[in-house]
Amino acid sequence: MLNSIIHIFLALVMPPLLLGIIGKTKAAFAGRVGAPFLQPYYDLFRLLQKGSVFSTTTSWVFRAGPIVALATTAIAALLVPFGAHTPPISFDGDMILYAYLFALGRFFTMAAALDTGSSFEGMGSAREATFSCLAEPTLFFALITLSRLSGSFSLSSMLINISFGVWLSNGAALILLVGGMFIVLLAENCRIPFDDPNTHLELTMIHEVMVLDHSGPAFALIQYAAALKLFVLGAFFVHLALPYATGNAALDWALFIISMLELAVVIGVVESAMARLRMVRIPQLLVAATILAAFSTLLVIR
Amino acid sequence: MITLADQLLVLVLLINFILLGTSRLFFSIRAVAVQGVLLGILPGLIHPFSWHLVGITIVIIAVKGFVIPQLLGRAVRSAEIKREAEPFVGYVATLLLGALFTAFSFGFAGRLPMLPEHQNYMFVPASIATLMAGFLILTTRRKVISQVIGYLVLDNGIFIFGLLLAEAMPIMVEAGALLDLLVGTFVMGIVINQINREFSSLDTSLLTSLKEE
Amino acid sequence: MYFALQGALDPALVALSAALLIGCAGVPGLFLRKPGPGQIIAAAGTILAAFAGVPSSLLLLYSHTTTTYLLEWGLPFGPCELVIDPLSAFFLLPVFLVSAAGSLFAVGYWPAAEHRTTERGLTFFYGLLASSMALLLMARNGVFFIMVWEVMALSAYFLLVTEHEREDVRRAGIVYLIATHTGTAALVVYFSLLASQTGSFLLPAAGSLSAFSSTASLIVLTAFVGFGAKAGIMPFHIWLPSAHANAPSHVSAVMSGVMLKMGMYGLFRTLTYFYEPPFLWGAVLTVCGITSALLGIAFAVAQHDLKRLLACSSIENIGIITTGLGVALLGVSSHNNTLVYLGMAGALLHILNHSFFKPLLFLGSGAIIHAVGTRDMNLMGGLGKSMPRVTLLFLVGSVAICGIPPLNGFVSEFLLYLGLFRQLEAVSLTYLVFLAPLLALVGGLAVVAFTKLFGSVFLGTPRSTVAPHFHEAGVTMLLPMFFFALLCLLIGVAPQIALRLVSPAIEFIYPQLVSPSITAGYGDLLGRLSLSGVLLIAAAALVTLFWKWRLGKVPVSATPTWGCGYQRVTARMQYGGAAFSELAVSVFNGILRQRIERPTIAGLFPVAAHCSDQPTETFLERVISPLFALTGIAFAFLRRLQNGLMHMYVLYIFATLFILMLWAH
Amino acid sequence: MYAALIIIPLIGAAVTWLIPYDRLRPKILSLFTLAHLGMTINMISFTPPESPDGWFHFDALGKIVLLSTSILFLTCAVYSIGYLYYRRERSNRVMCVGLLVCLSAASLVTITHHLGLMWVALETTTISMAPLIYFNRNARSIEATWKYLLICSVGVALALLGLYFLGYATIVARVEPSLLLDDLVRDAGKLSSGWVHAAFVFLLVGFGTKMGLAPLHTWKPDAYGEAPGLVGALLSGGLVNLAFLALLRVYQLCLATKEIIFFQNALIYMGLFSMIVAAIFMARQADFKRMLAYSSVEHVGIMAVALGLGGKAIFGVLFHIFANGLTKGVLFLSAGNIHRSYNSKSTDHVRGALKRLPWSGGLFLAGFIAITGSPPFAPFISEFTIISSAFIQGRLLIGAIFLISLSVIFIGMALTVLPMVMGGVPSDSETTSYRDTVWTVGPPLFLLLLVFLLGVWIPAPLMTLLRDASTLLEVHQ
Repeated sequence: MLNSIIHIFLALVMPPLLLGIIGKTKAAFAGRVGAPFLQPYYDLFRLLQKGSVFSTTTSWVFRAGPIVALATTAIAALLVPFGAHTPPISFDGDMILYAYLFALGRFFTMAAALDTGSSFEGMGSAREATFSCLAEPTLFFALITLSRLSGSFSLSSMLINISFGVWLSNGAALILLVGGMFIVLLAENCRIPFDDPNTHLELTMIHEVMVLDHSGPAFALIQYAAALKLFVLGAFFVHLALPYATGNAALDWALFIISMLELAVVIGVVESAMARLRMVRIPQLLVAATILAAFSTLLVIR
Repeated sequence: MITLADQLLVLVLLINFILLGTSRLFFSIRAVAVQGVLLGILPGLIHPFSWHLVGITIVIIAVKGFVIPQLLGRAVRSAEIKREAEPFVGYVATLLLGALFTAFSFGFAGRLPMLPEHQNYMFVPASIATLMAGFLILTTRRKVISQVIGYLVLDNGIFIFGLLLAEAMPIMVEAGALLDLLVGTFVMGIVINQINREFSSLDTSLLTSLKEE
Repeated sequence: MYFALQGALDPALVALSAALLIGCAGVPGLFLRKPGPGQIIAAAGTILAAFAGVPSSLLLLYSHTTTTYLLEWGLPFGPCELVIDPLSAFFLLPVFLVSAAGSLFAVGYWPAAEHRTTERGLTFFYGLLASSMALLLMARNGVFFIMVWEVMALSAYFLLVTEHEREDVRRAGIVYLIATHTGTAALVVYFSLLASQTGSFLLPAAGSLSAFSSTASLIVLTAFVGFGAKAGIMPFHIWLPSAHANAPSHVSAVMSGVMLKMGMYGLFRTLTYFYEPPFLWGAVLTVCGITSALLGIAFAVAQHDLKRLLACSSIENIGIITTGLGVALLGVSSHNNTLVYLGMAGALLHILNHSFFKPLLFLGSGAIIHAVGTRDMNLMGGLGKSMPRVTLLFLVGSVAICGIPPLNGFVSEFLLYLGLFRQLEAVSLTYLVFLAPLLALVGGLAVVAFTKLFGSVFLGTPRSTVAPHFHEAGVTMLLPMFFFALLCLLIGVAPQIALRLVSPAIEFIYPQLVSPSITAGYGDLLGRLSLSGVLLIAAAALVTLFWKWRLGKVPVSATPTWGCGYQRVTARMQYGGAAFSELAVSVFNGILRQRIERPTIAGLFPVAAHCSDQPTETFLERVISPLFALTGIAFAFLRRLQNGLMHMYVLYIFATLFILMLWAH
Repeated sequence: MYAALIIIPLIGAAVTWLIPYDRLRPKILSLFTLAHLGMTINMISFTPPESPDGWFHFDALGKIVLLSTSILFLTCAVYSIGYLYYRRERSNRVMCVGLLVCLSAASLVTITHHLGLMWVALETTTISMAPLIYFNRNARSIEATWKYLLICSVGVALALLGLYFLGYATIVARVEPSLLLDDLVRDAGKLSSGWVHAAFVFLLVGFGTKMGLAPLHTWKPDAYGEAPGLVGALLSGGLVNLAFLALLRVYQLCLATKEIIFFQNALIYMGLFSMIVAAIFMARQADFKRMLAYSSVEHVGIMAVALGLGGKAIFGVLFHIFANGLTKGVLFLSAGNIHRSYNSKSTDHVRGALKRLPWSGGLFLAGFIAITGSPPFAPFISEFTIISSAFIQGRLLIGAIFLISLSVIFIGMALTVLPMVMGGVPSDSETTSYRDTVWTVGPPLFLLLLVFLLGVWIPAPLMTLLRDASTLLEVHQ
């Protein structure tokens, strides 16, 4: 019970912090002081205060976009275990639900973008659609591998199961998997090298360009949903990459938070070190990720 | 008597070859007429005398020997055609084929069981040979008249065979023979005249508008 | 024909008479001079039949009874049994539901007043189609089966060519007719071979035939060709897109929602005959299924024609169903009950689901076409504002068909996924699990296809002025769609009910493996699923409330869409359907083979240029048509034999005589 | 009794020959055909005993063929009332007389058991049809008549030789020389195989020519294509069945001798060949009447194959005599109407018949669906019986070829028929005086209803008739 409360609390509170850390890291690399860690929180609150502008071409679909996006991500957050703790919801096959919840969110985000009738937002949603559909198989290969390793069919047990012991026995498979999932993590959250949240050249953007016309509270919801998505996928990834677990509950929570922060730093480093890829390269990278994941699955199944 | 019948049959076969070889239409019409007369005589030679027989003989000689040649002759005259120009197969080739088929028919007839009293007649081979000669004419000639002649020859071949049954089932044979003659004379005569009117020629090459493109 | 009734009035009899009632519903209209009443009568009769038929089929489904009627007929093919067993009852549900909804829709969509010439035939053949399908499910005599099968196929043809003044409709009709007739030919062989096995034309009982004989494989092959051609499994799908696109929309709804399922029914029925099926059968089904799913949805992504897109997605869904069936069959061969159960449940449930959301979408497209007057999505857009209700219902359908929670499409795919994942603990055929990522890819492409459809039809601003009179659909058109949307949502949030629907059918097919414990176990699992679905809705509501609260506090204003600095934005600058899918299609262009025209822009001031990419029917245009052309040439050559020359004809006779003589002696 | 069947039409012929009114003749024709049909039904229900000399015997086979033929004749006679009204420009005396003579000869074919007499009657039907084919009096029709007459006469002559062979076989075997079917069947065991073989070959070729088995079918497309619609209907629905009956008699004889296997194989090969030929010639056929002619070739092939297969297929083929005859009636009569209305039988000109002639076009479409063996029409029953018995007998290859050629034929016909009836009427098609009337549409409609009825329900009496007939043709070892 307590764990569930902590789980929900973390999911509610922590996501923007990751963005802050990423920003800080990049600033550090650029030799700037950078915005404070809590800047994303300020942004969210300011946006919530702001008035909102709706395009005359939009209909209720446009308004539904942010709502569904946030709701789906929130439910997904309830499925992923944070640290060694079982999540509030867990049942056989919940990983499939996990995968498809994001699809639902994506559907509405894209619909909302198309509803504005702006060519840029249409462009963004087209890219989002294609790339995410290419990222889909990778996630499933990962799930298969994990399920095979853990011998279970629920997200929580298959993620918590990963430990150094497993690493020792199936190192090769897991390394491949970590590689693949990191690419997916970046792609799904529209980070560099796939997308640059900070640029404002609309032609190059994917996710950011889809939400160009959202403003005020709606935009706050979107920002928060994006952060939450990063958080949820990150939690998934952390289980693979940094499977620390001590028997102690409190310690595990601490470990989880720390490793999430580490992840944020790593993302920041990658973003600082790399440049955006050309659009045509992105599908190739995603297919590469799929191949990595597929190989890992082969390794564990044979 | 037997020998006489056989000699007549040999004549019939010869006439087949003449028909295969000649190109002059009047000549071939006369040849068919002669063949008809010979066939008319044949029954008298192999069967005992009876008025019935006389009747048959007269009818056949009359029709095969005079009526049909008259009709054909008139058709030819009205169409002003003298000879069978360019047949589909040359005359020499036709003759050779005819010889081949005659030989074949003798061989074929040898393999069929015969009544002892017919054993040493050459009715069966003669009839089959004549039949094939008719087929040959039908398949190699271009003019309507020649094709009618071919049909008549084919018919004669069948008639020759019929002679073997003439006493066993007379009505049958006569009915068959007469019906064929009916077709040969009236219907074909009428059709030939119609064709003549439509095309003012008796060349079947003109009768080829109905086909698959 | 009179029925030798056994027993008093029972659900089976009700279902039977309901089926016959649908068939007769269209008849009065033929004799009424005044147009209109006939259509109303037909709709009323069909709906009445549905009200009678659906409950009775449900009753038959739950009370695992099998009722047999003996139809006295004057044909020399043995007794003609009409049987309703759980499998038939299960397939009867969509028949009644969809036909009733369609007939109601027709009243608004194809009003007799406007279509005086065509309405009568349409109504009549519509009823004939529906009732023949219902009877088909009851037929147990092979010959009777083929008869109703062919009546179904032909009435579908006549419905399809309702607007036969249009060239493309005629072409679609001919392609359909040839395809279905070839399928029927295969079925003739199928039933003859069955008769050679069993000695009568009655269909054999479940598990009564051995699968290890050459005849058995031949039977299954012919069944696969015959029924697969009707179901639209690749490579027998050639007729499907054009046919479904060119039929009137409520007919497309029935064809796609129900008629395809008749093919699946045939496959299910066939596979029940045999015990111990060899691995090959399941493997072939699985491969064809997943191929159809992938290619079908890939084709769908590329389409510009609204209804063609839907038709291609039908191929995809049939592919998913076939995959489920094949997987289940592999489970039977490998004695893996979990796989059998989950595969069967997934396939059957997806059949039901597809017969809910596909009609919904087709009826929706009917409403759209009725309003806009074109099927080209590149000319639509912005309908969301003029027809909000249709938009909402269509959105439900699109989400459902993408297999996204919390709607019904997800449930069936969930079961299938679960079955595949469970293979990880199986002793053999572990590699089946690799189907899961493929299915995921299919799901992703489905999202692309339907965001494209939904976006380019309903969202943004109108791209052209093809039809100035956008108008919301009438109530007779909205009601059926609403009904289907409701069903989608119901099964989505309460999947346990759906499981209780399919379990009896599975139990009938494989009695040994449905134990209450299994059903209960998965019911519990689906209970969790529905819980999370409810949570999702609750969360959405919560966020909405929060947002409304914020909006209440802050100023709200409306301006045109921000053109990113560009001032003169026009409607044609929006991302159209073609542009939207261009990136995704480019990945699959190897198969899709679009006809792409790209102008080369040259010079400082390039002239106006046109750019287009047209999806093509790869298989039809690259394989079938050339084959036909080749045959035509060969035949044209052979036709010279009839050259009009008399002596040749006589020669033929002579040759025949000669050959026969030689042969005789 | 037997005489009546022959005499009634002959009287009719005399009457129609004598009266001078063109308008009146078709009605008289219809009256006499009606009387003939009544007589036929009466004789089927109360069959007279076999005539003492054994020449006349009205057995089940004869009943089936005569019934279907008589129905078809009546329908065509009624149709001629409407049809000839549109052909007032020329006298219809020859046509009406020819029809009645043909009918009387046809009755003779069906009731006699004397092969010689049957041959005479068959030849008479051939001759009596010749002037009807020439009805249109133009170059094409004279050519068609010429080909029809010469080829059929050659065929019939060959059949005569075959009969002579049979007769001679009886003489050689020293049994009572006769051509009565019953005697021949009785003495069949004694006949020498050489002659019998030869006889069967000649009879097969002879009657096959009359029937139109490929490659002896060459006269068919020309004759059917040039003859008026109702003559085509009678040729393909009536005379074909008569020739087939003759073949059935030969088949009965074969059953008695030991030659049946050879004869069956010959039938199967020729039948399959006919179907293939039909398939080849139907594809892209530009003349819809010729297409119907090839369809007739196809169905003759089906009958031959079925007869060769034996077993349950026999029932199928006997039923096919009805199904094919009546359906061909529908097709040819409606095709005649379409021909009248467009004044062209080229599929390039005939478009949108459903728009221009809703009834005739619909009938033509329905006839197409029926003749290609789709339920719920009668041909489906027969064709399905035949195909399934092929597969049940385990003769997969024959069944496969049969089915494939059926499918090809369906495709070919569909590609010809559907464009004809569907779509809109081309603006440049010439307008004619023809309109659908009760007299021109009623008869084919009646036939179609009959075909449909037989497709869903075979009446008990007909069923018993078919069963009796098929017992006559079963192999009894």
